[in-house]
Amino acid sequence: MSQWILYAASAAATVAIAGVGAFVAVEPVRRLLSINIAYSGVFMAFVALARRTTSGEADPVPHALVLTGIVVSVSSTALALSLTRRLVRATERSGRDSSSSPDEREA
Amino acid sequence: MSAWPAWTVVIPLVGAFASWLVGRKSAFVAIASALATVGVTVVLALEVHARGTVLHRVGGWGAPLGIELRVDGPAALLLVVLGIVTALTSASAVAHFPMGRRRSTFITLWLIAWAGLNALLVSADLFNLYVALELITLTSVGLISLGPSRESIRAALQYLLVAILGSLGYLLGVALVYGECATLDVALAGERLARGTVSSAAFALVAAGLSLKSGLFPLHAWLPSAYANAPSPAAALLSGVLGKAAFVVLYRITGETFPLVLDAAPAQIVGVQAGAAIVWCSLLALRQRRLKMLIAYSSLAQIGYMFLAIPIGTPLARAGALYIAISHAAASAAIFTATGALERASGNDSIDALPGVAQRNPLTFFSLAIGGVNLMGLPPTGGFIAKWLLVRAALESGQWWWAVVVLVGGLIAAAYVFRVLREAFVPAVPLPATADAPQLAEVVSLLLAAVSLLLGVSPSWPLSLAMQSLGEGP
Amino acid sequence: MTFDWLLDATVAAALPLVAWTVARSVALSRAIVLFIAFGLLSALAWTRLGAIDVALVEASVGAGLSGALVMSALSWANLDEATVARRSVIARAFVAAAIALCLGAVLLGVPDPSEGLLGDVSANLGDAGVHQPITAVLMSYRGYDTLFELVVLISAALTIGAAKSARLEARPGSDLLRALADALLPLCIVLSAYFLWRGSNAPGGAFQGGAVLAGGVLVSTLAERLRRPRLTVWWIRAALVLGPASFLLVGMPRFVEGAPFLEYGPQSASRAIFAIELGSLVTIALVLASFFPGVGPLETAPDASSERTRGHR
Amino acid sequence: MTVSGVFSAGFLLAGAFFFLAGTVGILRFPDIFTRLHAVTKADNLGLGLVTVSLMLEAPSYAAALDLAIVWLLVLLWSSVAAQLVARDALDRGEVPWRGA
Repeated sequence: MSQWILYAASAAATVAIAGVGAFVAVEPVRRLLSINIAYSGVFMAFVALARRTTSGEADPVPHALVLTGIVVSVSSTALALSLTRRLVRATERSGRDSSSSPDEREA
Repeated sequence: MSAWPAWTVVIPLVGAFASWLVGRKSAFVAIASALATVGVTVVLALEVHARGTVLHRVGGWGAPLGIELRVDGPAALLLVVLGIVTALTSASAVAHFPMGRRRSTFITLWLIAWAGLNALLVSADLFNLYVALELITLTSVGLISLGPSRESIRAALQYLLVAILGSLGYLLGVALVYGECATLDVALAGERLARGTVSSAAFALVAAGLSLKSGLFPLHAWLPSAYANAPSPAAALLSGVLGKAAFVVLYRITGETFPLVLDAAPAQIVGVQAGAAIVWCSLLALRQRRLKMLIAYSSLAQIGYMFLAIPIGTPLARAGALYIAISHAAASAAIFTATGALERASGNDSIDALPGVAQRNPLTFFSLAIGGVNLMGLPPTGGFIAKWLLVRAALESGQWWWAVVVLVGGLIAAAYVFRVLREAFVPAVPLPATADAPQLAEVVSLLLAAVSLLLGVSPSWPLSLAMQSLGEGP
Repeated sequence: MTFDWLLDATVAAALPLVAWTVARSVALSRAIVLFIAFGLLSALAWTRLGAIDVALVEASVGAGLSGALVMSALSWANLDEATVARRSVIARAFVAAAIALCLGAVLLGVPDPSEGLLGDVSANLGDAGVHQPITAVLMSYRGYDTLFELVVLISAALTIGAAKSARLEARPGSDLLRALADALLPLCIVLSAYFLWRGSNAPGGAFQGGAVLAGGVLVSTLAERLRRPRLTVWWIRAALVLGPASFLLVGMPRFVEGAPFLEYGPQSASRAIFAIELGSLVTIALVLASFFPGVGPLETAPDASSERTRGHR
Repeated sequence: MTVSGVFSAGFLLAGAFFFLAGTVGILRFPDIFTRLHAVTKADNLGLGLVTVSLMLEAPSYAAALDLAIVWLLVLLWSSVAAQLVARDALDRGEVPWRGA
């Protein structure tokens, strides 16, 4: 069995497991972890497919795509985390003093 | 090779950076770049109209190594109409946000989103489409999170998590396409992609991801709260323009990359989803108490009409879906802007607070009415042309049941539109004491409504662009 | 052969297993640690597949920075363990297995062997201005993608920066951290410059360099050796958009003259790419470092915070 | 097999043993402070041994030097991290284990 097949199979399993995990997760941070892992699985598929060359030198285009993909997914991870944090903070604040208005303007 | 496609992306991008550097006084930069961008798109559309598909090879490489920008008739039409709607909507943002950090953040994000949208419309590369989609997603989330309440943040977070899950499906589909035919160019991949398991699976993944991102039934429950809790200008932008991005990608690649699998099972599944979206989301719209929620659900129903192009699949159906996209862009942006103005005046967007609007804000009432007629699909609006095209396409291709769905959707739309208009027309005695609605927003909503009217009154030019099929160009 | 195969098989099998345990672990802290382990494992897998560049970025950005980001979520995330649905494990495993089988079958159905675009990439390396194929793809053939990727980064930073961010407080042991930061920051600067310089003919480039620099900036900010980058200062605003701006500035003169957008010209290509990479490095480092204040600990009253954390340990 | 190969294999096995010991330590030790010992001491020793083994097999002196620098950096970082974690734990009121 050649190398890329091993990793392509691994990618398929990872995407499936993490994808299901992302759909079932309730809490945003957990959902985010699963989504990130599912993305890693997709990237793994790209990199594994790049390995099918006869020369042994891998196809660089999927590698570049994966680099772009990693950076994009880090951006959305950071954004999602910061939104979750703002949500937690707003919830805690409104829980602490329910007299203040829930309207939280961050000018 | 023409330079205009690249300019449509470069100008808003430069504008975004300039407004970011200028900071507080970014409104002038915004106006200048909006005018320039609309100007460039109009020039590009004229060129496409005269000479057919326009091509630009970024970096001079050309497919399959590099990225190509190709603007055909439909893309040019979307560029112009969505551009005008985007520009007008942002003008109401100046009325909505007081001068300060939130306004300048809005302007920068809005210009970046516009650059992303134009990039998406002109791109002919599957992975570049993914990057543009993500750019639109992240800026949309930023725009929603500028809303006033905790609910805005919750909505933004939910929007982001669902959208990146959708992109995941799309990206996996792209991996399969690249694995099968070693190119990312939409048309080249279409030539190399044979009918088979891989192409069907790739289409299924791409369609699933993109329909999740568009909020197609049954995975739509996350979207209305995003529209309802975003600041009004952002909501107008989202439901009118940015919410159509995922559909536009699907529209493009069903035409160029996956023409072979259109009669296969995945396309029919998309059709069932679209039909269900039209009926079910219209019914839900009927039951809403908040005006913004009502429009949000009606937008979901309109998304359903657009997706009908995939199961019907004829050029006429594709033109109809395109026409829905542009006329709904103008109409829903008009309605959201008008609602924003009313919300400013009365303090909430409840339908029960509508009586007296026709007396007090005749302009706003008028734009609500035109937008509503558009949603129903009655003449003389663009919505009528669009639905007429869809019904004819359904009958011509022998799939009459889609025509029935379209007509039923129009009837339910009439019910909820008349409910709103009747409430607004009821004279309120005594007239409740309210603040003045911002005049700028009222004028903007009227102009947007005029765009949707214009699309119905003189459809020949837009239709000739919409029907211009690919490959006619030099 | 057999040893290589065994190693590959182990890594390939471990990845989905770790993914499963992340989804299944009850404690969020455990899920996060396993998530970071997953990132490092996939970096290992990518080295095995000959994707050194990807492995470097994954280890620094994917596992490193993302890991640190989710790790800082531990200080405020909802740690209520009841949120993990414990039921229907079997159903979920069944669904996942079914999807995995279908996906695997489809993935293995693609033609093998296939050269992809390897031939095109190598044939045009002479005109691209760099010798390293991946840098050529990122900066030249598909530089347009990279431009948008930087804009994506910036729009995330903008939205995060628009909210009020956490005040990073002095932690116990910050004297120690300060000493480390003083040693580390110069090292990080040298290392990121090295990555940038190397990128034109070996694995490395703006992304790896930017991530390393962001790490150095971050440690120095935590140690209060550097002030947190403020998006209100004009030169920081300018530095934040330096990457895409250098794309536009470098691409614009020839574009106005009628050449295709982002065509650098055969003579000046290598200089142009270096300038763009330098700008991108600054943007990447600044954006990545600016993500952290937006996800840091909540500024609650001191008594409440210590009680909260203790309660969950 | 060359002499250096034999030595290299020996160092590798010794390193693996210490890694194993460190891992057992993390799993079995009773509190955060003792676990820190396992992570920072046993694992760093293990890593050092593996590094030496790889240096013996390195294709050039420069590559061997790179490996040594990696190990030194890890040492520096993990010693600081151990201190930070331990101080933070003390600050939060964790009580060191005094024996059962």
